[in-house]
Amino acid sequence: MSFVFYILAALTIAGGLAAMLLKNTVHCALALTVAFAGLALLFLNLDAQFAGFAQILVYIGAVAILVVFAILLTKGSETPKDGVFSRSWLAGLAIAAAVFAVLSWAVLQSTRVLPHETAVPEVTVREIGVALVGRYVLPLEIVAVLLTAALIGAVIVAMHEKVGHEKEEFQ
Amino acid sequence: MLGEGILKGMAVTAKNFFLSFVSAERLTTIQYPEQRIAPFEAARVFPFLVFDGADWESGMRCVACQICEKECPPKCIFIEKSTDKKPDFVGKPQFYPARFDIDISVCMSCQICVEVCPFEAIKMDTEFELSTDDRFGGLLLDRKQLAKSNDYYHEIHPTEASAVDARLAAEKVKADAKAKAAVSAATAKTAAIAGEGA
Amino acid sequence: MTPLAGYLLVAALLFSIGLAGALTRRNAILVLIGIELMLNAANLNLIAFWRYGPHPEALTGMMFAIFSIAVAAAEAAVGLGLVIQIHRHAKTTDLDQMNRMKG
Amino acid sequence: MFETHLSETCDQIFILLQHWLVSFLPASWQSAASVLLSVAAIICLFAALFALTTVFERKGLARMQNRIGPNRVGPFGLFQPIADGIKSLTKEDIVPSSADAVVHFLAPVLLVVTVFMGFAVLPMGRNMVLVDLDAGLLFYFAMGASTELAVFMAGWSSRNKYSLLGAMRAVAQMISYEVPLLLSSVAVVMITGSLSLTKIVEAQNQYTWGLPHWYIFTPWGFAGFVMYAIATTAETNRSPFDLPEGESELVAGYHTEYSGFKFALFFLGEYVAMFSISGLGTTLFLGGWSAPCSFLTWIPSWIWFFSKLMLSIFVFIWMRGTLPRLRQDQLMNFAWKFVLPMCLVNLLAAGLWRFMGDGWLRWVVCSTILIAAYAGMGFAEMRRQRLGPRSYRYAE
Repeated sequence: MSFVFYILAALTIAGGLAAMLLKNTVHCALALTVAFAGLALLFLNLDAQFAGFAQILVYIGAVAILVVFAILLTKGSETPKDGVFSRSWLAGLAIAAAVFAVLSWAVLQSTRVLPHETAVPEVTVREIGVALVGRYVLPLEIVAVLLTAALIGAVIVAMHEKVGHEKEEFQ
Repeated sequence: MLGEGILKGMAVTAKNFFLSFVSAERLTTIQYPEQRIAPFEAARVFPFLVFDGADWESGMRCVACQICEKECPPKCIFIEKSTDKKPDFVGKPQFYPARFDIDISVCMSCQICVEVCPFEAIKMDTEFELSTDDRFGGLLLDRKQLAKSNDYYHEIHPTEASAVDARLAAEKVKADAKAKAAVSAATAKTAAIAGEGA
Repeated sequence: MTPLAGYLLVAALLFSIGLAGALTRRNAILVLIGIELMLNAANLNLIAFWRYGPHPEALTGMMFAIFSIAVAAAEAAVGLGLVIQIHRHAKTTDLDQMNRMKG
Repeated sequence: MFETHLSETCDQIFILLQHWLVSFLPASWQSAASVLLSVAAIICLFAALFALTTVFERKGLARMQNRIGPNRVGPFGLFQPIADGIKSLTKEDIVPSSADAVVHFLAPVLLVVTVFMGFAVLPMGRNMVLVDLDAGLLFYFAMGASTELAVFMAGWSSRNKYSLLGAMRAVAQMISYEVPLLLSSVAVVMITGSLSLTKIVEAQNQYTWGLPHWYIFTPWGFAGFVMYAIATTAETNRSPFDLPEGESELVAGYHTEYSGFKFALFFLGEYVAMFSISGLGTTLFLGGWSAPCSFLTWIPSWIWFFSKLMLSIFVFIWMRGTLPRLRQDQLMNFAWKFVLPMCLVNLLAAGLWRFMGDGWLRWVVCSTILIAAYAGMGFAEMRRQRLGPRSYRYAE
């Protein structure tokens, strides 16, 4: 366990906690990007260069921006008067705590069988690319179809129903 | 073809770019404090007071009638009438301004004071470098600062000044003739009285 | 504690934070943020298992993570599109007030 | 023999200098010190280049408009950036009272940091690259994507409608044009077979009949370069895509509420982003540090890199001096309905080029596909009056 790991883990957890606890929604989104950046650095710390950069590109460059756009479009940055947590917050917290307890218990129980420090795997981007179009070509194609479907679906869902509105206004 | 206009426009700017190094007449810039262009004759900035002759105090055309003070839209003119009189250009005794101030930080260069002045005493100047570090005192011009000679007026607005001079001269001739007539009438009268008396 | 256990614990903590957020926040967008955090925690698990697993050259965990990133991006796009549409319809993103299915 | 040695020394002079300087330190510090030295050199170099470019841009724009430009401070106005720097350093740093002070402070810092990070993977000469990452191009784009967040933070934290509108415009524009930017670069990656920027340059550093194998001299490379240039102009918010800071409607866009040094940081960020993205374009399409003819290889490689970079900057300035600003809908239509389809067609052409082998046939096929796509799409767009000549209703 290196010093770098502790710093990155603290950064990620702090970002995640802030994203879930802060009152202002935009601050939550910005804290979320901190968590994403921490995760990307953890990926790099795990010698997964490609996944780390893809994480930054997709999450910080696209998902975080999408989230802040959605917040501004829904006027979500105004803090509601009756608190930011739902009525059943206690149950949610209890469930989350239970999940964490179970997961950490499982991890700590299996420490003996978990492998120790191993050699750094030498994986080039080229190998990832070859694997993507070789062994994993079917999932790749399915993801492509999924992304296309999601693209069209998101456009249709978020599109303004222009025709309907005009009709309403005429009547 | 799409993108044709962009290429044409780029060619124009490229031509400007290279030719501006070759031919100096393409450059439109005047390097202001060192190079200047002569002000246009019709240019007008702030008003000044015209005086005739050499001495500004005795030659001042203003008779302190206060029309300009009343007409001034932003009320930037302050006039104090004198208690004594001095002769004007035709020799008629007139009041003169004991105080004549224009606050050029208020003046809006509308030229109404010039339009309404019946004595051709206030005219528009072309001087524009009036900035000062004292924005209260420095921009309030008194009558000494405002007084400029008729020669200066000729220099900046030659056509207008000649027309004004011609009118004033005509007026003076008329006044002289009137005075002469009055004098001759008076002498005739006295002569008649004397004759009657005799 | 082995390095892998450390990563797994961080992932578990992040997952629980995301879950707690998704279950307790009122704002629909923040619920989506919580779900994103959970997905990311899973990604961290996959990458950690790939790094410390017996066959890193097979790239299984890495591929899982990459596909998961792509799917999560699609999920975020559709989910946020839905939230925007709901806000347009119900004028709120508060999940406690979205308690009827009638439009 | 001596001459080759001399040119070799000139080529590697910065590397040799770095090794010489580092050799004074104890062995355990040497690797860290050499990295720090390179980072400091990059930051100083591009900050100085930024200062010079501001004055050259003003002078160049002036010449394009038949003016003289700044010529008062120092000989030919060359000290103008120093005067500007002193001015912005001594200005009061104003933070609006309702602004989000922390985010407002972090935004310019984040912008400058992410923008400078991109230089880490750019090869600026033979062996002159800070880190030769295997996924260098991906790293570059990851850093480029992070600048959007800085722009959003700046706009949102200012609590000013102009800032927010400018930021939203900037972010929407940068996301839209990131797609063609990535797709035009993907063509290069497809041909080279590597995401490493040094490998991309090495693939172009070959000569046939004295002419280089730069990707711009291939049909798909030329089309890709044009698309890349359009996308970079939008990505760096330069005219004619400078809507985010369109001063006629938005005061100054997302940096309306910034003054003094923070504004200078935004200004620096904008220019350094321009340098870095021009450097990437040079690396991808213009052969990076390779010489344009085989008999010119004796000139040091870094001179070639920086002359190509400055040439790209000049084209940026030239476009700024020529083209009027687009409207928001024109900008978006252009990105999604013209540039993106062209990039996809270009990917197809690049794939054909890769698999058709040597010979004249691939030149004919690729050129035909690209020209047909360009002409067809251009004709369709102009027919729909989206991109055609303007009709003025009230003017004339």
